[in-house]
Amino acid sequence: MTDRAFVPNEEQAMLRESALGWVRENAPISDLRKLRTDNLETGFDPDLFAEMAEMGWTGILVPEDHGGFGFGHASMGLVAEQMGRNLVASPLIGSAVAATDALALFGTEEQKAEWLPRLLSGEIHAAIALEETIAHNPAGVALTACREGDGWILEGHKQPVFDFGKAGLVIVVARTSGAPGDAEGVTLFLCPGDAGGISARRLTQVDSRGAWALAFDGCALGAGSILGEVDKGLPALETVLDRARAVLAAEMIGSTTQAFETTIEYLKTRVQFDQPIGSFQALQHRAAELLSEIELARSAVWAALAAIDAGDDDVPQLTSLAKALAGKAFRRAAQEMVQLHGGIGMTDEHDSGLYLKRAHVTDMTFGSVAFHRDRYARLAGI
Amino acid sequence: MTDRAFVPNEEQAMLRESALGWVRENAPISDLRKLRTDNLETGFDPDLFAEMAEMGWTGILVPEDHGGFGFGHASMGLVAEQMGRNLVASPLIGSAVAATDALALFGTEEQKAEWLPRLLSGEIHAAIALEETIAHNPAGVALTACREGDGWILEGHKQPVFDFGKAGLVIVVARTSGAPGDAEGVTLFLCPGDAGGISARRLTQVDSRGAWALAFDGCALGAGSILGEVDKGLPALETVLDRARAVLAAEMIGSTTQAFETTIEYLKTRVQFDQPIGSFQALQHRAAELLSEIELARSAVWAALAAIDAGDDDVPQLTSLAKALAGKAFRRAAQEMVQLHGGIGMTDEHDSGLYLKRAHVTDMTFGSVAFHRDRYARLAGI
Amino acid sequence: MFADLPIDEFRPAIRDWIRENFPAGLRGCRAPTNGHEPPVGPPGEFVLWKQRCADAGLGTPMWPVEFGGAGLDQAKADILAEELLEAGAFNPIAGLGAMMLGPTLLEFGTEEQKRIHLPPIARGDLMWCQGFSEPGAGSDLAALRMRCEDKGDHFLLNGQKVWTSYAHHSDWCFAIARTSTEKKQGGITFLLVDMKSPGLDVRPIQLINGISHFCETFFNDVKVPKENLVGEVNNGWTVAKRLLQHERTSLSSLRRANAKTYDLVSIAQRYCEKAPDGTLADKDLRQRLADHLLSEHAYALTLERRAAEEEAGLNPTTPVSTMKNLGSKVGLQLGELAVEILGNRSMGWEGDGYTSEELELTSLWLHSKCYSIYGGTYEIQNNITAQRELGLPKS
Amino acid sequence: MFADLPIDEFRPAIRDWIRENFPAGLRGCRAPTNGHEPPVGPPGEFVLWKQRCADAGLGTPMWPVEFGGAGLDQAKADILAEELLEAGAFNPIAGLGAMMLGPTLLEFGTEEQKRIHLPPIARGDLMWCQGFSEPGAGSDLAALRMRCEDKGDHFLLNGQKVWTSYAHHSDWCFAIARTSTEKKQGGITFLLVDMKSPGLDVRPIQLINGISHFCETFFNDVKVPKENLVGEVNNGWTVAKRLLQHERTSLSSLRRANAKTYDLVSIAQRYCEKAPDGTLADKDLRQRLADHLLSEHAYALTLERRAAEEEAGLNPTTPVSTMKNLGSKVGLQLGELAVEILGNRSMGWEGDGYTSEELELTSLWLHSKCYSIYGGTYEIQNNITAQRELGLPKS
Repeated sequence: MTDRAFVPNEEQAMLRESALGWVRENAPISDLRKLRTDNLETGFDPDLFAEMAEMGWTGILVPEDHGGFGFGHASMGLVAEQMGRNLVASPLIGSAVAATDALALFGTEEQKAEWLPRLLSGEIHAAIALEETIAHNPAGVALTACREGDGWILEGHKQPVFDFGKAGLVIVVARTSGAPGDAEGVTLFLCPGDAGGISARRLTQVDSRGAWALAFDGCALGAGSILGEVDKGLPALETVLDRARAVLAAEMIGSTTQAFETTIEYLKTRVQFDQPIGSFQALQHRAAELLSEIELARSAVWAALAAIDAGDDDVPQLTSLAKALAGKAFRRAAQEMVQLHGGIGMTDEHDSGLYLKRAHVTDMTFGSVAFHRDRYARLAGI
Repeated sequence: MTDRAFVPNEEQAMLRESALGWVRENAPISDLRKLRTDNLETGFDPDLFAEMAEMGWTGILVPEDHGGFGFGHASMGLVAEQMGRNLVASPLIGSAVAATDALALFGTEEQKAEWLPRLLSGEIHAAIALEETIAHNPAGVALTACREGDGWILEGHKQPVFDFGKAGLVIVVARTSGAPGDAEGVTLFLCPGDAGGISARRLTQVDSRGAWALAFDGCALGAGSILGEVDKGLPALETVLDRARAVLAAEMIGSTTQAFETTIEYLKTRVQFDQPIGSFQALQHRAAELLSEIELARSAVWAALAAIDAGDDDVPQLTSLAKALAGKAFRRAAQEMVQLHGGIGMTDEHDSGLYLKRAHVTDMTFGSVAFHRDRYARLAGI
Repeated sequence: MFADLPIDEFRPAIRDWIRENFPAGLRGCRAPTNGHEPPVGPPGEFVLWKQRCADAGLGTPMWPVEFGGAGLDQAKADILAEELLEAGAFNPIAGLGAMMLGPTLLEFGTEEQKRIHLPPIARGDLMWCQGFSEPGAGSDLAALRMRCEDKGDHFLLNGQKVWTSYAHHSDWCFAIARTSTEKKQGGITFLLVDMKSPGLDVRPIQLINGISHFCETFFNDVKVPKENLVGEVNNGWTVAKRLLQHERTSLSSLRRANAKTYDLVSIAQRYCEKAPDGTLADKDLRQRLADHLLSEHAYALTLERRAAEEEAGLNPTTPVSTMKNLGSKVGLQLGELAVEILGNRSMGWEGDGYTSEELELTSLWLHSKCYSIYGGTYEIQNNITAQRELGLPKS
Repeated sequence: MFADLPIDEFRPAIRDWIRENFPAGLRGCRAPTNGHEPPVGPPGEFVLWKQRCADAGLGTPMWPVEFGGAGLDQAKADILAEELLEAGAFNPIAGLGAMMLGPTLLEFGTEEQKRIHLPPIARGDLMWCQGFSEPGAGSDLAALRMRCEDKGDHFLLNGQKVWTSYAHHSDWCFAIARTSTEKKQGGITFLLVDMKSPGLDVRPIQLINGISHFCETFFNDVKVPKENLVGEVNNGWTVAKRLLQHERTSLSSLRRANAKTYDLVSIAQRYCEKAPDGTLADKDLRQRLADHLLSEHAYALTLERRAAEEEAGLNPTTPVSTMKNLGSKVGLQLGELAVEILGNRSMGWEGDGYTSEELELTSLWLHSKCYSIYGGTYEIQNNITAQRELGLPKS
């Protein structure tokens, strides 16, 4: 057995406890409700994110030689899981996982030196501009980057781009050759958040997070803005996405677990027909079946995170396994949360709806259940 | 509302009652157990089939001008449903539906005069030789028929062919041009059961029915053996198959209903933990959900049969709907029958296993759930 | 007039009537599923259509003519519904009064109650809401605690109702309250309450899709005249149960109307990538969409089958409780598939980053979650099917 | 010797031992999932392998050396299992004695019972069967009625057991019987019964796949010596419950071993039509097969996770009852998909019209239906999960 890190080591257990404590104390789910009304420019609470940076979470994946902790993805997953419990809105996955990994794995020394310390300190956060069409499809990128002199001009659209508001850095996935759908011709760009030629429209999303629609119209970037190799960006992108997918799946497991626990607690206390409704066998069996689905997803998520940290070959399989099962489990747990709470679960006042909406958005993000089931099947040779 | 014949008319109600009474009195499920040991040449009990013919069931679809009753497929479905209750083995669907319809719809006057009276009287029964590969695929036929002089030579394999034993007539689906998969080039042949050049191997099937593997090696047929048009047989075949599918689906509904009723009865009488197990809510809910699935299938089956008799355009959609839903419902009812009977349901002595095996074979016959879901989707334009 | 026609003349006659009376501007408009929603279509046309239907009694077709109906039997009412659908039209007289209270009053109400309350319902002039559920009495409705005291010439109501749909837009409320604590079901009384009564306070509840049509309704010393008692004191459970049957029936047909209106096939064809053979490229989604279409189609056929059985004077094979659950399952599936088809376009809450169709479908998805809760939860319906219809023993 | 090695030296040592001792002819043979099945592989090799394992105590690796085990801890036992799998080998000492009775006797048995009964189990010399279920006591095991009377120097058994696996091939039976009717669970006693006892009659039951490994066992004045009592009179329920825990654990890992052996991907690749891009042409089947692969993979990972948690001295997160149900679900899915993949080739019962692989898979499909019944039904496991693990109240 490769050590799948199914059991956190001492350092990780401490990190998990401190993250859980912080989330419970400082990031209640009411914060998400506030975001709906506060309409912040960032789409998340910058003070909260500053605290996360202070606690070092933005540095979990920054290599030690750039001042970070190099703790690995299992550790990041443990933090994300606790955040998921209270549906905490932050750019952690886009910035401290995807962008940080992209730079650490594929950046030049110069690029790392320029961006990693600022991401680490929380001075800036980064966003990923990838999606264009209705379905996740990394090779399908159509936004073009054409050479002009030493540099590049970007033209096209991106939507949704999460956490673009006030982002210091945007990693833009662009097409430098070929046609949408081609594996060749995809290139990653490092684009300052305030670059000219980008117009952004704020979207109001069901999960109350910050998302934007971007139009690139003559957006000019310098020669040094290429991350990795020109035209060869797709494998790098997939590597980065798998890391973000696995950590997002960990966040989803946290949300799922909280939705499940809240529901079980309600089943124990809500009385109908002179009995706690949790004593009804039909509900007991649904709870037992839901637990079994959650447990499968949990195993897959920790296996995927451990495989990333171990540099194993089966990261794509395990990541698709984890994201697909977490997507199914979260949707089902949220659906049961609404249903088993009955009328009250349908009200905005209750948290059920928040979990339901988040389940949908996280499932759609970085590939849905259907996307990952298909990808897993391909990798399995069928 | 077109009259979907959801409610049997007086004539049909009488037919149903008499069929139900006959099945209960004369065709108990123990007959099926006897077939497993008796190893009859026909694969079904010829005396029982003679009784069916005597009652006129073989003439339900024979046009009145050929001495039949021309009652239509809803009537045939009502009979098939009752047969399904006790898993009665007979060549009724292959012979009195598929072959009879094929002749009545596409036969020349000469062919009709030659075969219909004999099928009607029960003097002979007919079989359909269609399947060759592991999955139902009418256009995929590979068995070749080549012209030789006035006639044809057939070469190839068919498996499974139900009720071939002692069949007086076999309708053989052959390829007269093109390649397997082509819609053009399929031709139907009327082949006497004792034609030379056919070697047959009896198969022992899980559902204890009679099935054979046929090898055609220089099987010579005359010019008059063509049913319908050369090379244009596929639409005719599909028309015939849809009729057989709908009646088979009716038979499946009968089996499903019996499996369900037997299980509900057991739930009322079997005591565990000092209560009838039917009082456990988890089992109650599964029973309720199973009922709802059966009811959907039932509606689809009667709509399909009525559409056939009305000559409606949506027969293919409704037939695929009916066959897919009946397949799902029968499988699930049989599965629950085994599970809810517990240990006893796993024994050969109990009837559960007979329903389970029949559910599988009927689902695979004339296109499985997956086949018909795909066909329905295509017809719906997706 | 329509009531007297032989059934074979009825269909052409009603078809002609619809063609002559249904305003063209309303064609294809989604029917208001209850009377509280804002009028649809061009200004004035909805009101006109409502008037014409009311004049002919066709909004409540099976009610007696004297109370504003058309006196049709079930067979003719079904034909009317089919012809409306066929013509792209709809019944403009909706709401709980027409669907639930009316049939109940026809069975249990006094002559005076029918005379006073039915005609305004049949014309769509007065709107009704349902005061049944309470915070501690959801699925277990009979556990209700709202007190109803007999004060000689009137009843006095004190307590709280919840999930009162459109209470804030309603004129009247039919409610059940506790007149005796000795027996659970046998201590309940059914009343008609004027929503303008002093002491009655309504607060809308916002739902997970941001819309508020449910309310909390507070009763603080609300007086109800004696003539507003339906049935007898302590016998309201019988009345309420019958009313709930009407609710289940109407909910399952409404669900069907809804499913007919949102055409997932057309949405998928517009939004999804196609394979070279014209089928949807995403086979995983396609399989599930096909499964939904199968269920939806068979559900519609089951409604037809029940109607045919009723028409033939038979007991419908499929229980009402089964229909309610099938209907909600189809509706829930539709919602889930709609947002899945829209993918990245299904995350919108409001604003111009999304089309109004996209926002509507996303809202429908969230709203659909209540299908298996209101009108008796999915779990309650399954209990009814198992115990009442299949005869399985109570635990 | 293996027990004393530091854990990091254990793995290479055991790997070497397997390489040296596992007969090449047995490589890739399906492990007998219990000791009653006919030997596998070339003649003599299975017996040889069994002897070698028995000599090293590796068939019952966690048992003390004095009783025929190897004295390994859980971590080392897991490594042994992994290395066997890796080498295409298997544990030849299977059956209810090794998996269920042994661990139970180690906890509850007398020294003499351990001394007499454990070594023959550890060597695979004597086979045991389980006399628990009765015709009226399936899921409700404690409802059993087989009478056990104290006759001074022996007990006298009268009654009937059912579902006794391989009773017709067993040397001994561990059974529970009723010594008191005063309390349901508190009147049960656990005994070891010699199958050669006079008055004991065994009749095999044929299953739906035509195979008989279950029996009905009739006890007619069967005498059991006093020294064959395990635990105390009327305290057998405690012993039996612990034994059932061992059963659940071993069933869920067996299921996994089974799933590993039937490779649906390879079967699908051989039997199914391919699309031009190499994927399966039947996308409907492909989606469901993929779903199964996801479950199977995650189930295997969950077994790994539990092992890691146990190794770290933690309580496993996933309850045993959940594992049992997950295992049976994966096994049931596998059976259904196997016959669906085979399509027209999956209808065979026997004879040469079908390959032996086809017949075996069809038989497996039918046999798999018992996964969710035996070892505690699916429903019982769900009750345990809900009430014992999630703390939901009893009704």
